Amino acid sequence: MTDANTGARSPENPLKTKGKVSLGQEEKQSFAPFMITFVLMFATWLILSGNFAPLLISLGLISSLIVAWFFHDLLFPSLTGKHLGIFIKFSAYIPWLIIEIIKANFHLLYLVFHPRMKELIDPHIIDFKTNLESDLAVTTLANSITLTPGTITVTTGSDGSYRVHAIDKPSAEALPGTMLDKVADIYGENK
Amino acid sequence: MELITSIKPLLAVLVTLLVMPVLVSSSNKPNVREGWTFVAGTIKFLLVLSMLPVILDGNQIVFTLVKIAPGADIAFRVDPLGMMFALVASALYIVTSMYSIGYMRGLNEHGQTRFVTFFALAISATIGAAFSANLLTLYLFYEILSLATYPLVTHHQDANSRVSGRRYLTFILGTSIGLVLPAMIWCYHITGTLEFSGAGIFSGQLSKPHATVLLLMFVFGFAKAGIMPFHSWLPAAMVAPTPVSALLHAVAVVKVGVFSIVRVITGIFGIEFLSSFELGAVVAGIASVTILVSSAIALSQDEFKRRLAYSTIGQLSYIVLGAALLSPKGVTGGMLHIAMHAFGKITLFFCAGAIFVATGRKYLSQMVGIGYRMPVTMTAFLIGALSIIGLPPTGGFISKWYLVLGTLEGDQMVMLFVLLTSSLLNAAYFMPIFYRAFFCTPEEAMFERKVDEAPLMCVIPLVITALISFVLFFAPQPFLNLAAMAVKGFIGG
Amino acid sequence: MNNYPAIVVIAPLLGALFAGVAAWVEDRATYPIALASLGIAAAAAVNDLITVMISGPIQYNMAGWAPPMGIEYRIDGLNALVLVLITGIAFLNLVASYKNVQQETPDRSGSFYVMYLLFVVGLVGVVSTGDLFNLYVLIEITSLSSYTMIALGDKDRGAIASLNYIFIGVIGASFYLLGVGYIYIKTGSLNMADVAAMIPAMTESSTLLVAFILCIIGVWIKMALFPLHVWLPNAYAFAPVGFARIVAPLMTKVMVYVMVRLMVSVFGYDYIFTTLSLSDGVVWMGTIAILAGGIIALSQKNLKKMMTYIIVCEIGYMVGGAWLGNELGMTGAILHIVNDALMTFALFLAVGNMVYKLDRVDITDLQGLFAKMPWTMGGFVIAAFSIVGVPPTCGFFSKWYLILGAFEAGAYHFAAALLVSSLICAVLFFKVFEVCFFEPMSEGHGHGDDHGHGHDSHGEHAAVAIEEAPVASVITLAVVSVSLIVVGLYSGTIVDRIILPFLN
Amino acid sequence: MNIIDIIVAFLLVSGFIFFLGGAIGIIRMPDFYSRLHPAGKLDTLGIGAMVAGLAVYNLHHFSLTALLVSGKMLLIVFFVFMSSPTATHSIVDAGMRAGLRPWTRKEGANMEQSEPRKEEN
Amino acid sequence: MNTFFLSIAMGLCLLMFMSLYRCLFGPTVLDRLIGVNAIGSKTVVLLLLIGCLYERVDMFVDIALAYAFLNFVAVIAASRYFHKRKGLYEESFND
Amino acid sequence: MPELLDLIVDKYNYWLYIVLMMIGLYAMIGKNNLIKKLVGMNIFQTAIILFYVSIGYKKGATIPIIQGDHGHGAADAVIKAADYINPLPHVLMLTAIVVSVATFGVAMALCVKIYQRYQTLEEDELRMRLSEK
Amino acid sequence: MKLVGFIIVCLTGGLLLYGTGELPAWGDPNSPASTHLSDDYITLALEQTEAPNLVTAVLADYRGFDTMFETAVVFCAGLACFLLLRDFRPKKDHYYRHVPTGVMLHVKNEARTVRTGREFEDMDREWVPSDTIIKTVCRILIPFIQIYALYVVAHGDFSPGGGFQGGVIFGSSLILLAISYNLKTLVKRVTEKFLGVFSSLGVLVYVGIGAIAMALGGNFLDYGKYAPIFGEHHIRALGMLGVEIGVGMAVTAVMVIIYINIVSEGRHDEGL
Amino acid sequence: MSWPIDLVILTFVIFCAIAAISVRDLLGTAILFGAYSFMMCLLWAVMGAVDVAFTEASVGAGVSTVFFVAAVFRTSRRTKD
Repeated sequence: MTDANTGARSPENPLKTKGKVSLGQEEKQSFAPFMITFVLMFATWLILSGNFAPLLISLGLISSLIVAWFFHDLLFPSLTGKHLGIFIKFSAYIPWLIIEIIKANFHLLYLVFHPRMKELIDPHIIDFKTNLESDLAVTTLANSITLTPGTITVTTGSDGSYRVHAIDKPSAEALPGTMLDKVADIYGENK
Repeated sequence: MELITSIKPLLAVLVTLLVMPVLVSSSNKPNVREGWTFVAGTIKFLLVLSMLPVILDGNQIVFTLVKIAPGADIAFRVDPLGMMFALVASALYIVTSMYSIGYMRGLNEHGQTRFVTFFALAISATIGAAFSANLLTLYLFYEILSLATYPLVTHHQDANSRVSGRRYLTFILGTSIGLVLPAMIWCYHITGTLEFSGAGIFSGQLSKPHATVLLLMFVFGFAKAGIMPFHSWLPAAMVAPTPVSALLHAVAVVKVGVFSIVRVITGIFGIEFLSSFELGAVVAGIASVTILVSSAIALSQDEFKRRLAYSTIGQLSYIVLGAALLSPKGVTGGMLHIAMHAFGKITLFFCAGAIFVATGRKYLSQMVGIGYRMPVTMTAFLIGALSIIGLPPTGGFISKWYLVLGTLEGDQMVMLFVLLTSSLLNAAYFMPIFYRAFFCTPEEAMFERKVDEAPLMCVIPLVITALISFVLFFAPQPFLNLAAMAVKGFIGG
Repeated sequence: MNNYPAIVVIAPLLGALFAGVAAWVEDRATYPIALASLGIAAAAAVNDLITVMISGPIQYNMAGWAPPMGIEYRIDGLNALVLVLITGIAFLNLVASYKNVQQETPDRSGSFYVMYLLFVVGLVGVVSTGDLFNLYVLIEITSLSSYTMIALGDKDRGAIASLNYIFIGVIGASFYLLGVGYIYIKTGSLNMADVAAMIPAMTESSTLLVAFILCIIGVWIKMALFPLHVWLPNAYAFAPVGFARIVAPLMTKVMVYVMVRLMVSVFGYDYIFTTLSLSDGVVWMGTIAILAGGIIALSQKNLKKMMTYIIVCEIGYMVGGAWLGNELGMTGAILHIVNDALMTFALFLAVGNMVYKLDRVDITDLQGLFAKMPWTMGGFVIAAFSIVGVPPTCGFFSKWYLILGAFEAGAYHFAAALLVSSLICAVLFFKVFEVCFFEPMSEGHGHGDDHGHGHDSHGEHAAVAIEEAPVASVITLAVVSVSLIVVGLYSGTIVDRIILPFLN
Repeated sequence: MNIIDIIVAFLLVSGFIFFLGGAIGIIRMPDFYSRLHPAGKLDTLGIGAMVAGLAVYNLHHFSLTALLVSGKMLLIVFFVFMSSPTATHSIVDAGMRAGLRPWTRKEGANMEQSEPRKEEN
Repeated sequence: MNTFFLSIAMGLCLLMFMSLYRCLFGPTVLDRLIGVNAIGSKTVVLLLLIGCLYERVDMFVDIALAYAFLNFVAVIAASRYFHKRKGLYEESFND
Repeated sequence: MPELLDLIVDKYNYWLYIVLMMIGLYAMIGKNNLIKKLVGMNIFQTAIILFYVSIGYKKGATIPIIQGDHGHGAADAVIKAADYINPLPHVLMLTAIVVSVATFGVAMALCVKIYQRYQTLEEDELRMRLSEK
Repeated sequence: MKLVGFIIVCLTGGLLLYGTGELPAWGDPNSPASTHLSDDYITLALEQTEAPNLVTAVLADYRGFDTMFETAVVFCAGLACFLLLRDFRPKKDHYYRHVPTGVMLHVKNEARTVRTGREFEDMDREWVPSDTIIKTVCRILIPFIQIYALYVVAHGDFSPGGGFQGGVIFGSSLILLAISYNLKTLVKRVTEKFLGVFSSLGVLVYVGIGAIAMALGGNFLDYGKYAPIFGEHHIRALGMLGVEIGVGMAVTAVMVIIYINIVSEGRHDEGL
Repeated sequence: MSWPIDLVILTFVIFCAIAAISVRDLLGTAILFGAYSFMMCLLWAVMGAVDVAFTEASVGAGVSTVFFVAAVFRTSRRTKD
């Protein structure tokens, strides 16, 4: 009747995000994510709207309220004081990232326009493991990897393992490199 | 002539219609049901009768139910011809109802409620047809009658009646939809009216070929009249229980057919119009052929009711012939024959039914010597047969006399010959029955010499109708007057 | 302010929405809501009809904008008549179908009623509107709801029939939309009256011709004129009973209405019959449709299928009549819209009642039905006679006008086809009646010979117990059957008071 | 030809060149995975550059409204920078899970049609 | 400036054509997906360029934004298909 | 010849819409797979939308949103009809698009239903399955 | 069939080509379509309805009646998908996942033998772990998308967009949630009942605005009749806004309904 | 002014349409159909129909494609033509 299907299923949990916050803390802070979401939403509304008629402002407030009320747990499944720090550090990370991205793109342009492209490229799949834990950190690193030199994140595991497709050897060798340190630094996970 | 507006014609039509739900709801109490039938029939008859004096005074009763299109309303109009027909039909309905009680209960038939209900519907349609003021109304009731009689014809619900029912419908509906309807619409298209009028509705809008085609469409289209070659539904319909055959296939259905033809000839085309194109001869020719052929066929039929059926076909054509003679006397004769033949033929059918109820036999070859067993029935049979043949002292003689006069008046010796020949043939197929019923050797007789009549409810009606046939010879005045008035309306007026 | 023209449409729509909410909150409330909204709509429609008869066409501007800019509802005799018909039939059918719906879609009857109301909204809107594009939207709402309902029917084939219907229906609607586009590019307007005023000035235009052809072909596809009918039989035969009863009488008839509306109120007689002189060809198409529909119907073994082919046949009547090019033909066609809707409704009511008890309605399954369901069969018989064209049922009178029109136009082939189809229908129905009337006798009652010896003592057949459909259905059927006769008797009035004023 | 125009032209042309590289890369690259590199990266930067150029262009009639519109454009850029790598990742993951084998230099160009390898994780 | 925009736009159209090549002839479905994704990104820019040509760029930004987002959704959905269903090659799929 | 060229150039939008429409129509009738047919249906409907939008286009005009400070107070300025594209076809086509997507959704649902029942979407196979029964 | 298709295509194409020959040139400002009605709309709409977006003005006011039915069509489509596909029958097979170990259980019996809770979860047959990256990015993006969708709804009369577009975008954001997490997350968050009621309510808002105008003594949908309540100022624009909100509600709900029903074959358990 | 873009995109549209109905894989059809909608959206934008473009972008490119993929997910990718 009951057969255990131990097929190759990953042991991660899609429903529960892995906050380090316990249940009790969540209840205590449940108002803060809502407020922050609300403010963020309203700011977005103002940028989008560009119209400060009272009617539209009030509509904006209502809309922000609706979104924040129903979906604040999406934006901030768990909120800790660290978020502000993360935000600041992240802002500092972006310019570096952009420069990296531009570098990566010139590299790629060179490859693409090279007449003997197939001799230059040498696709690899490489695995490496990091000690990143939070989803945000994992995602940031993954997207950064995708955007920067010749590498695309294929999969990530929740334990911080990465599988990356690299277009050529130099790109592959550069991994995980400084980027990991920077990302870990942002999220305070560089143990 | 005055036109009197009165709701009576409508009531006369409706009374049996309205009683239908009552009949259905009292299906578990046969006596109550039959009682209602009689009540309705009587009321109907009285209503018709109450209009008689008005008509005899030379007036007509009109009533318009609804307006459909200009010149084609659903309207009633009681004139002498219609009156005559209605009188006959409503009177015979009472008699037949009585007869059917005897017959149906005697045979323990199933579905009696259905039977009486549709019977009532059929008689309503018949009266409606008789009182129609225009072709549209006539057609309406004609169709209702066709459909209402279908369950009666197929009453037995077996394979045989299924085949017959199919044939019945094919002929009746096929011709009415295929021929009468277009012909009617053609008329309306040309003239813009369908009202019956003595002078006809065409005033020179129709050329002779067109008129011929139209006339033939009508004559063949009213297939209930049994004009050959659209006659074969009638013998087939004899699978029905005898009361049905009696009332419907001797009186209501077939008479509606000929009545319609007479109406069309007199009311739509007009006698004068037809004479001017000499179209009477065409119809008369067809009718004569039917008369002769059907009489000849009747000679060879062994089944009682089938012989009567073929006889009916021939007799109906007399009426058509009478109308087609286009002479006053001929038309009078034709009209009278509607009544005379009705009383005569219904008697014959009653007799056939009574014999079936009493003995279960329906073939003539099985009826040798039956006169000893059922003397009353067979006496009535004799009177009916005489009436059909056209011998005094029966009503049939009067009508046939007028027909003969009509042929003389129109100087149509061929038709005279046809009439006489067919009378001989009539005699030839009726007289042997009577002869063998009474004058057979004891060895030949198939029955014991013991009087054992059918149930009383069967016998009384046939005695009544036989008597009426007899009486009509001496007192044909009511019908004669009506016919004469009608003719005056068609020709003189 | 006379808001009735809007109420006719809005009441069912509001009903649908309230029922839509109720379906999730309290399922039992949907049926009364649906019933009430349709009742209101029917009352408003009757009110419209009376107003039109007394004081002429009503004009109603949606949102208060005057016609060429806003959308206009213009109710004249024709609209009002068809509106009464639609709302009345929808209401009656809802009354009749309660049990059927419970039987067929037990777990989602609430949504069924919502869809039903939306369908009615579409039909009513199509009929009321005076705007060409609005018409398209409403046709689509009607179509969409009927696609769904049809797919809900037969478990095996409903979905396939519905998908086929979608393909063909979309082609039809799109052709219509394209035609409207061509009209728009030529006139710059979408209002029917506005367009009609501009058309006489551009009769030579090839664009207008194409617009006309596209519109008419689109409508023909939607109404299933003979060669374009392929979607109809399956779709209607496999629909659930509660819905088949309304879609079969109304959908095609409303499309005929659209055709008449386009012919009379948009393009105009002059353009169609004088400039283009298309009459002959189309009347021939009608003739072929009549004959083909009848003949295919004859070959069907399933009662529902047979009915659907009869619809195809009747469409031929109306198309042919409308295109005869004379007043009589048009009168006949319009009258037949009304009559045919009633007739088909009665037929499908009866068939629905049979389905309720029998499940399968192949003709051979119907044995002994007269004894089993006398009332249903009574209604069925009257409806059948009406289709055959037996007076005084209404079918006769529209046929009367159609044949008169055919005579006037000299289209004798069309008249002949009408008569032949009457005969075919007669054969068809008597085939059914025979089965219903005769068959039980073959089993066990031993009535093969004429004389009735050995019968039960009371002389009646007691063996077959009466098993009627739900009372509501039967009563509705009775009402509709009687109305067939009443409408027939009053067809003169309808023609004089409503149709002729509209045509002139 | 003021300075803004030059900046705009520069951004647009450079964006266009990135796009061009992306398009050529998509056509030229030997297999699915390597095609994703130009598609994922060059296009992202292309959008960034061009939208930024247009945002700057939009500012030449300076007003609050224009500023907000430019802000909206930057929102697009942000959005693309977030979504594009995710989409790329999603596609490459799909390829992996579906069992498409990557091209490697050793195995040559006929790899694409080889048997898909079952890839489980 | 308009001519410049127009020529850039035409150039983008040309690039779209190149991406379209992948779309039309991509050996696997995912290649087509790449092509569509590439077309989508160019379309965003093209929309804004058209806005500039009409000099109503404020109106076109909304569309571009919506567009970028919905393109993302579509691509995610299409690739998500392969997370649950195996078998990439065309016509090789049979259940 | 120049006239013909003019004819072609002036109305190329209309010619191409016809081509598109015929592609859709052909797919609807000629294709065997139900979903392919649906795609054809959508192409067909889009072609009509193209036609309508082409009607609305006006050379030298801008999009049908009145310029100005978000409309308020712009009523003072004179609005010239030639400056704006005809909004009516756009309105109609919005409706048409919505209708087409609704139809598309329903048709998709039906396809899923059919597949559940018959395990195929090919028309000929469906026909075979139906006739087997 | 192919041949038939080809013939029909040729015939139709020929017909259309024939009709096209006479059309005014593309973009001709003097064609009847661009002069007859459109001039009135362009010159009068802003003044009469106070909506700078002419399309919205015509859509929601002059031809608001059309749009109402358009919304009804959308509602109808949602209802159709529900009616056609929704499958209330209980599942025969159950799949469970042991949360700590990730082991999958497959129970073939109809009876529920495994109690779900902290240890075991209900799973789907085709369940695969959702992707962290996609999940996280979508999680962050979705609220922004939603506020954008609401912005589009609210600004229907100033800029392109309106209820329908906004509704679709909002709906897509919810669909994105379902795709990036899994369907159950969505269904748990936005229940079926809520969607059903919401879709009706959306259209009801639209029709209700029209019907109340009728009750206030105007024609159906005549927003001007609300002036006594909300004041003369921008009353028609306000009416349009209300209508757009209704459309947005209905469209959002319907898009989600259609998606859920199609992707899970009406069982509301598993999806893309 | 913008007619060259218009013409080019129209050509694309037709390419996409032909490809969408001739690809022998329904998922491919879905994707190409998405591309077709992108093109259409551009076309509307070029012709100044912003609202239509917006709708097409949201419906054709987004929701429609998702529905399509969902339907293909629940049925099959197989097609004979």
